[in-house]
Amino acid sequence: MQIVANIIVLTSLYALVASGYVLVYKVSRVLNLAHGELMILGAYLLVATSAGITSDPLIAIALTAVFSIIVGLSVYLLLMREMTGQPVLAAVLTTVALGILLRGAMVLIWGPQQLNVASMLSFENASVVLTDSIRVSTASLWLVICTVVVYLGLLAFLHMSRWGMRMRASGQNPLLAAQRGINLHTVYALAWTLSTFSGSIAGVLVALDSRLDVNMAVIGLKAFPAALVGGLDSLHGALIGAGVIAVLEVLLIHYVNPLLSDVVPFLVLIAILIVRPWGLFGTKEELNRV
Amino acid sequence: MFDLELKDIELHFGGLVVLNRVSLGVRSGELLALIGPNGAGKTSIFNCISGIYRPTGQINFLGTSLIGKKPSAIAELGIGRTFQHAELIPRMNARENLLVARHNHVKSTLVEQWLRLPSARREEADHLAVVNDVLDLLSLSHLAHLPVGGLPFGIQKIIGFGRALVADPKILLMDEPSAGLTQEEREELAYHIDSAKNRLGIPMLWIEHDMEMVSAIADRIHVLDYGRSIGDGPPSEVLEDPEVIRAYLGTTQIAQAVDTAAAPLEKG
Amino acid sequence: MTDILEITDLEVTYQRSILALHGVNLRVAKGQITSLLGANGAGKSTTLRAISGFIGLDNARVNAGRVRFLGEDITGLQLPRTIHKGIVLVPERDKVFTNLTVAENLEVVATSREEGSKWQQIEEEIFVYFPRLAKLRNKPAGLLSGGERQMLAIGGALVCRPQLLLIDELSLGLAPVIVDEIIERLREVHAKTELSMLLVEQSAAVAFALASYGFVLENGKVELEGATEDLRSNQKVLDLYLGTGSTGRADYLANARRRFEERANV
Amino acid sequence: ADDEVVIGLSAALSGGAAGTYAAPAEGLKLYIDRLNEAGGINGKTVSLVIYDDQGDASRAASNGKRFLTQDDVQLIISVSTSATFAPLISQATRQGVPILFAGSVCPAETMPPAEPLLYCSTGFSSVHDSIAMVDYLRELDGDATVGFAAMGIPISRAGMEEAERIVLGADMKSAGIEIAPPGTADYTPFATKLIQNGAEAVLAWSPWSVQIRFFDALRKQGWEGNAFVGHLAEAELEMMEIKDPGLYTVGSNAMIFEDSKATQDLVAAVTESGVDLHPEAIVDGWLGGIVIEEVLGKLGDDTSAEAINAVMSDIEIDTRGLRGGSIKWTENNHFRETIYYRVYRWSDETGAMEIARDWKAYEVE
Amino acid sequence: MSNTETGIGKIAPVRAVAKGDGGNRTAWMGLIVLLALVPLVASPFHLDIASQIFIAAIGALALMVLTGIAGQISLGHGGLMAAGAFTTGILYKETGAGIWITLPASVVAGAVIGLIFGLPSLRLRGVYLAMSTLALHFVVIYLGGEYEFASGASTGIFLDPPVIFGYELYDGQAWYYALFLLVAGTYWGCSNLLNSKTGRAWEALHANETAAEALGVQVARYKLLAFVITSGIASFSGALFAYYQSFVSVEAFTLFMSIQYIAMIIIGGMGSLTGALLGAIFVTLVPYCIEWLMETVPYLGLDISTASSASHAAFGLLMILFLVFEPSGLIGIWKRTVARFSSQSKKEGVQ
Ligand SMILES: Nc1ncnc2c1ncn2[C@@H]1O[C@H](COP(=O)(O)OP(=O)(O)OP(=O)(O)O)[C@@H](O)[C@H]1O
Ligand SMILES: Nc1ncnc2c1ncn2[C@@H]1O[C@H](COP(=O)(O)OP(=O)(O)OP(=O)(O)O)[C@@H](O)[C@H]1O
Ligand SMILES: CC(C)C[C@H](N)C(=O)O
Ligand SMILES: [Mg+2]
Ligand SMILES: [Mg+2]
Repeated sequence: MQIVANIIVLTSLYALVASGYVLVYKVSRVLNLAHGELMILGAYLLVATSAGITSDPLIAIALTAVFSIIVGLSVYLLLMREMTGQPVLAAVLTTVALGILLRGAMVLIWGPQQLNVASMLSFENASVVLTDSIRVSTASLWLVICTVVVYLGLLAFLHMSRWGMRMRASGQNPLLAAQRGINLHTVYALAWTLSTFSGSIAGVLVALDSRLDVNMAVIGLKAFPAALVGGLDSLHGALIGAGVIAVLEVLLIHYVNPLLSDVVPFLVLIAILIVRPWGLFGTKEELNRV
Repeated sequence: MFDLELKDIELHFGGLVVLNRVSLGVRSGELLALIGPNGAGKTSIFNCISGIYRPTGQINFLGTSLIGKKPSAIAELGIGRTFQHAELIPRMNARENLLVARHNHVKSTLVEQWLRLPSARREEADHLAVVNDVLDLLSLSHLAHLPVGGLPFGIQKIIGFGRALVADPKILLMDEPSAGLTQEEREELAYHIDSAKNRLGIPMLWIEHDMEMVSAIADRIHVLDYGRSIGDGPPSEVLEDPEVIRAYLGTTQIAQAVDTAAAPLEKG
Repeated sequence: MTDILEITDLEVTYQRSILALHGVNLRVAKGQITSLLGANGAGKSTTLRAISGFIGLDNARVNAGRVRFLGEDITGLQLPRTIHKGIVLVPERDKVFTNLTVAENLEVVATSREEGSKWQQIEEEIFVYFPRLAKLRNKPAGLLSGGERQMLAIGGALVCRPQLLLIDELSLGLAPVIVDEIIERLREVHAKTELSMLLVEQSAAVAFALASYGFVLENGKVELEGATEDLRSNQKVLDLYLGTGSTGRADYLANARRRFEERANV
Repeated sequence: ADDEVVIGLSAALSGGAAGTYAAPAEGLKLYIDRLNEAGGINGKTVSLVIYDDQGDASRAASNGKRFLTQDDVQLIISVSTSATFAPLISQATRQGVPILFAGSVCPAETMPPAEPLLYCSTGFSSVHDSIAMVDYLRELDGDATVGFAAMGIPISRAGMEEAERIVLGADMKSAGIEIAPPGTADYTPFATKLIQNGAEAVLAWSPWSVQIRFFDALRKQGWEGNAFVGHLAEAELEMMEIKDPGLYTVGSNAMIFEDSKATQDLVAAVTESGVDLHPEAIVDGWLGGIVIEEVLGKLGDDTSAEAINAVMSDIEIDTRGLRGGSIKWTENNHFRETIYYRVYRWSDETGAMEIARDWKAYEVE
Repeated sequence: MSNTETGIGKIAPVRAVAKGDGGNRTAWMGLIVLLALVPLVASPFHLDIASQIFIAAIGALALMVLTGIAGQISLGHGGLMAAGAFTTGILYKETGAGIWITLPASVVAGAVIGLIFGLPSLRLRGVYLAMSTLALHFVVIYLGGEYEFASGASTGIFLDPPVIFGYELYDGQAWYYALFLLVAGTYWGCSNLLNSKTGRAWEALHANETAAEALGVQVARYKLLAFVITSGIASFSGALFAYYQSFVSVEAFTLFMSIQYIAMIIIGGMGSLTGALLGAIFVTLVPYCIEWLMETVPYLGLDISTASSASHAAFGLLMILFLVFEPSGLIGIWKRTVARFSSQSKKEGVQ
């Protein structure tokens, strides 16, 4: 039974991270390969706030949320905005470069050592007994709750608000969106902000649950197949994709060979994509019509 | 007998019936115009012939059935085609774009190409000569070295026409080749189409909205309306057919505008 | 009669080096339909896009000249600010959001404040102009035919409440019967709202059927202008855009052959 | 010049493994700087050329080439991941330049029968640590079923396989080896598996971050057994933060909290230098410095690589209280003849770190 | 329409505009002579950097053909190089095979892997394809790791210098010339291919698969061909890497490596073989340049590990600046410079 709990926690983690990929991809067709680093940056921001501004964990977390929004906005305004109109591949590479820059900068500021964020915040990551055979840590419980809330919020936003509709429209045809009076920069900035925000939540919770060092940015990479299996522009697809990958990973670890848990998700990803090239729920991109 | 014959072609996309039991045929040396409103399924017919769409029914070309064949295999049979949106390779120049269409005529092997052996070089020069001829013919030589991506759409369409010619096709399918051309260019295109037909004696299938051009050079017209055939015959007959007028030509306000110099709008 | 739009000596380059317009001068009178004719690559689309504003996507730039809208200098103003001023463009290609439904295509444009009933009313208005669209309301726009897309695009543009509507290639690739319908609809709209329009056309016939004044663009410059009646009788226009050359009615092959011969003789 | 010895240091100063290796590398530099300031050893000064390899093999390869072709070093020191070993070894041995692993894991090639040019002074070593861990575990609780936690890199897997072999050979039960691939997001599933397999004690030998996350994941599921991990650079600071008496480190370096003469000297040196370093983390680098000092002290006029190698292949180095006993290298053994292990843990009673078992000697065969 | 009529059969072969070898023959010859003289003056360290550039250049050329020309994005490049290195390493370790066996075997292994991992490209595009090639990386690394572990080579597999016609390829100069020849050969072969039916078919399917297919290009076959050929080359460069560095280990082939190769072709300029070379030079040199700057610029009070994280960050920053301010890549700068000069000289000619 513990396995089921493990799967749910891992699903939440991957889903929360994947939602960041989806948001940015949906509006700009850019795959943000710096998402893992931005996620970890969120956790480092928590370290900075709690060390420098306030020692109250709740206020520190709230401030971190605000900072992460500022980070997302600045990444767009200072960097990705410049890439509007460039080929998508160049934009993707820019995010790679951003990732390299952030990694270097984070080590420069916070050092290469692993940090124990929970103890810095005096957050006791107690083990919560759910049933006799199921225990999860407090932070993982929060992770699951946050993921649910973030997903409900994002889904409502995208499908029920007009800004959500604008994000979908801009993703499909940016030039026309601009010609219809939609401010692309607003839409993009919104996507980057939301994406960084949700990523930071994931980063903070992961750091609270285990430790924090820059290497943890690779979680971004592991959430990748999750975002893709579902379809890169589908939010609920990302949720299901995260589930698929998490199930695979946990079962492989438990019953087969843990070393395959790196390889198999990608192979499954290929298998699924071969059947459905745009992911389980992604929009079928327009075939070349001639 | 028909060189190319379509029988009872049906095509669906999801619930949408795009082609509904369409039958038509083209003889050698014949220019058949395919007309019909937007969305009637004209381009879809081309895509069925090219093997891009998979319809039910029969398509036979010079005795071979095209149904179930891959597009490249069909192209190899000698079916040349132009596209509604030109579909050139933007980074390449006109000459290279035309060379692409010689694809099936190139015999040199990968190794010969890789090492640029004399045999490959000689062959390349031959193909280049064919391409240069066509460029000359279409008065495109002066543009041949420019990347086509930056050329006006109209010129791209003419290059697209050249690309279809250069493949030595046994049949030519042209999808709105005149859209985007000026009157002058249209007249020249009409001339090229007509002379290619006479010179090569191959069947040609031609989608067109310019009725004047159609009546000037088409041998026969086939009319589609929302996936159905509603007329087939010589231009003089078809263009007078009341059903065709109702479904496609309309009451020709445009003709009025030209012929009777209709009064400008009241306002202003 | 006041001009809603006035362009003087407009120069536009693409990619910092390709000069697409060099010194275009044109005006659109308030409440009137004006046409802009020209061959391929003459710079018609570029002119419209320069008026409605470029975005970073296309590496285009206004180098010199002025664009004045309602007396105000809007040269180089970017999208979407031009829209807020009241200039809306229906582009040449890719004119609808294929992943949104017809209704969403109209709705996405509206400002956030226009909620509920007000929005309903706007939508109905568009469906009155284009009854065909009403039936397609919940269909993804990607499934519409060319003519339907054109109507939806015009509808979407109208929702933006333009004071000046720019339409690029109104009749490109549309069947005559559809062109007729669209002309009819635009006339209705114009009759009701006195909306000023600038139409770009290849087909002089269509342009003349709608517009009362016209400009002819050649190689990035205005070569000719005048009231529609005058243009219609202008020999050059007849030759170039109406195909009613010396033979009176288009004789495609003969005209072409004649030109080839002339060229060969030079 | 003959009065200068050029030593190349390739270290993971940045990148993923810097947490373990940057500090010892800095410590080594600090030691050498002090030596030079004091006028060098035996009239010779050391010129230390430092290149970052980020723990990455390709970078280490070009560092190696650079040391050998540009800087003409007489000795190479590695303070980096095992990924960087192969390129350094393959180049240096061909040119006859010795390599000292001082902070890097000790490669098997330094142990008997040792490769001629490879030496190791590091205080941890996957196989020997495993032996000591199992030995201590048996003292503590000989009936325990033991689980093993490794990381998916060869050196860590090799260590844990060896440990499992010893455990099985000692008639203890194994709960299996869990190997977490690099970049694992969540160690809980691995911990679940160990717990469900009935692990009562867990041995781990891998980068510190991995050992400790394994341990965290076990505790989060309410596991109450003892865990035994390698004593890496980060260990002391982290254990004082975790405060879990069930977490034991097994290694051969002394910890700073002991406040012995040796550690006091070290702390004083660091404080004096004004460099922002944790003394706890630099012990291996410091010892590397001591090794160099001793080797150069024995070096005659000939400062060539061969001469240095000759000295190194037969030397006994006093570890000055930072280790139990000395490091003795012979022709056949470039690791040490006897290795002394100490076990540390947090004590709830005293509210401080404690030595769970003092130096115990293990012969190296 | 037949060529005999017009007699224009003897026109010089077209020079590709897109791939632009950008310059005339004499310029190229001059460059080659210059490069051949380099080892006479360069230090061993500089020769080592040059050799690294050459190895990178071969890999970058392959990726440029696959991604820049045929339009198939691949993130598995590092994995392919690993495949080549491991093929060579394993063959050498297990059988002691020489370079005449290991290198061809590596090419074949790469080609086979390319074929297998090219198959998804028949269905997938863009980032989806990129991700599926990422799987290649993980699979190869997994298998390589298992081999290393199983064979007890936990520090990696060591290779002795290759022996060619009895001559041991070891010192920097010999490697320089050998790699230089191989780069030139690869460039020449690729450029021949691009100016032939095959290269045009790749460009065509890159622009529009459906249209290309209707023009008679067997899209599936040519896509796979692109994967097979470029994977063979990439694998070859991986084997060279192994020989040059005299070792093989999974840890040498990181994902970051694949990203660096993508960076090379973008920074160099998409679609241009010369761009691939420029990109390889740039990406290989940048870390050294940053390091050099940090050493020469008055000491900023950085301790060594701070300095190296700073250089890491600086690399990212530099890449960003490049992408933002010079999106057409180095080849764009090059072409602009050439254009400026030639237009200037033209103007002067008129005056
Ligand atoms: N790949 C496709 N997927 C879905 N629907 C399609 C597809 N191809 C064509 N259709 C639909 O089939 C119908 C016929 O399209 P087709 O392109 O054949 O029309 P057409 O006669 O060429 O029109 P036009 O004159 O505008 O080019 C249209 O309603 C179109 O939307
Ligand atoms: N994005 C672009 N980059 C470079 N040059 C361009 C670009 N867009 C247009 N041009 C060039 O600018 C000139 C004017 O183009 P424009 O599209 O305005 O012509 P047009 O009159 O609308 O022609 P058409 O009838 O083909 O639509 C042409 O020479 C064209 O090649
Ligand atoms: C256990 C660790 C010290 C192993 C080290 N990180 C390496 O890769 O070599
Ligand atoms: Mg069509
Ligand atoms: Mg236009």
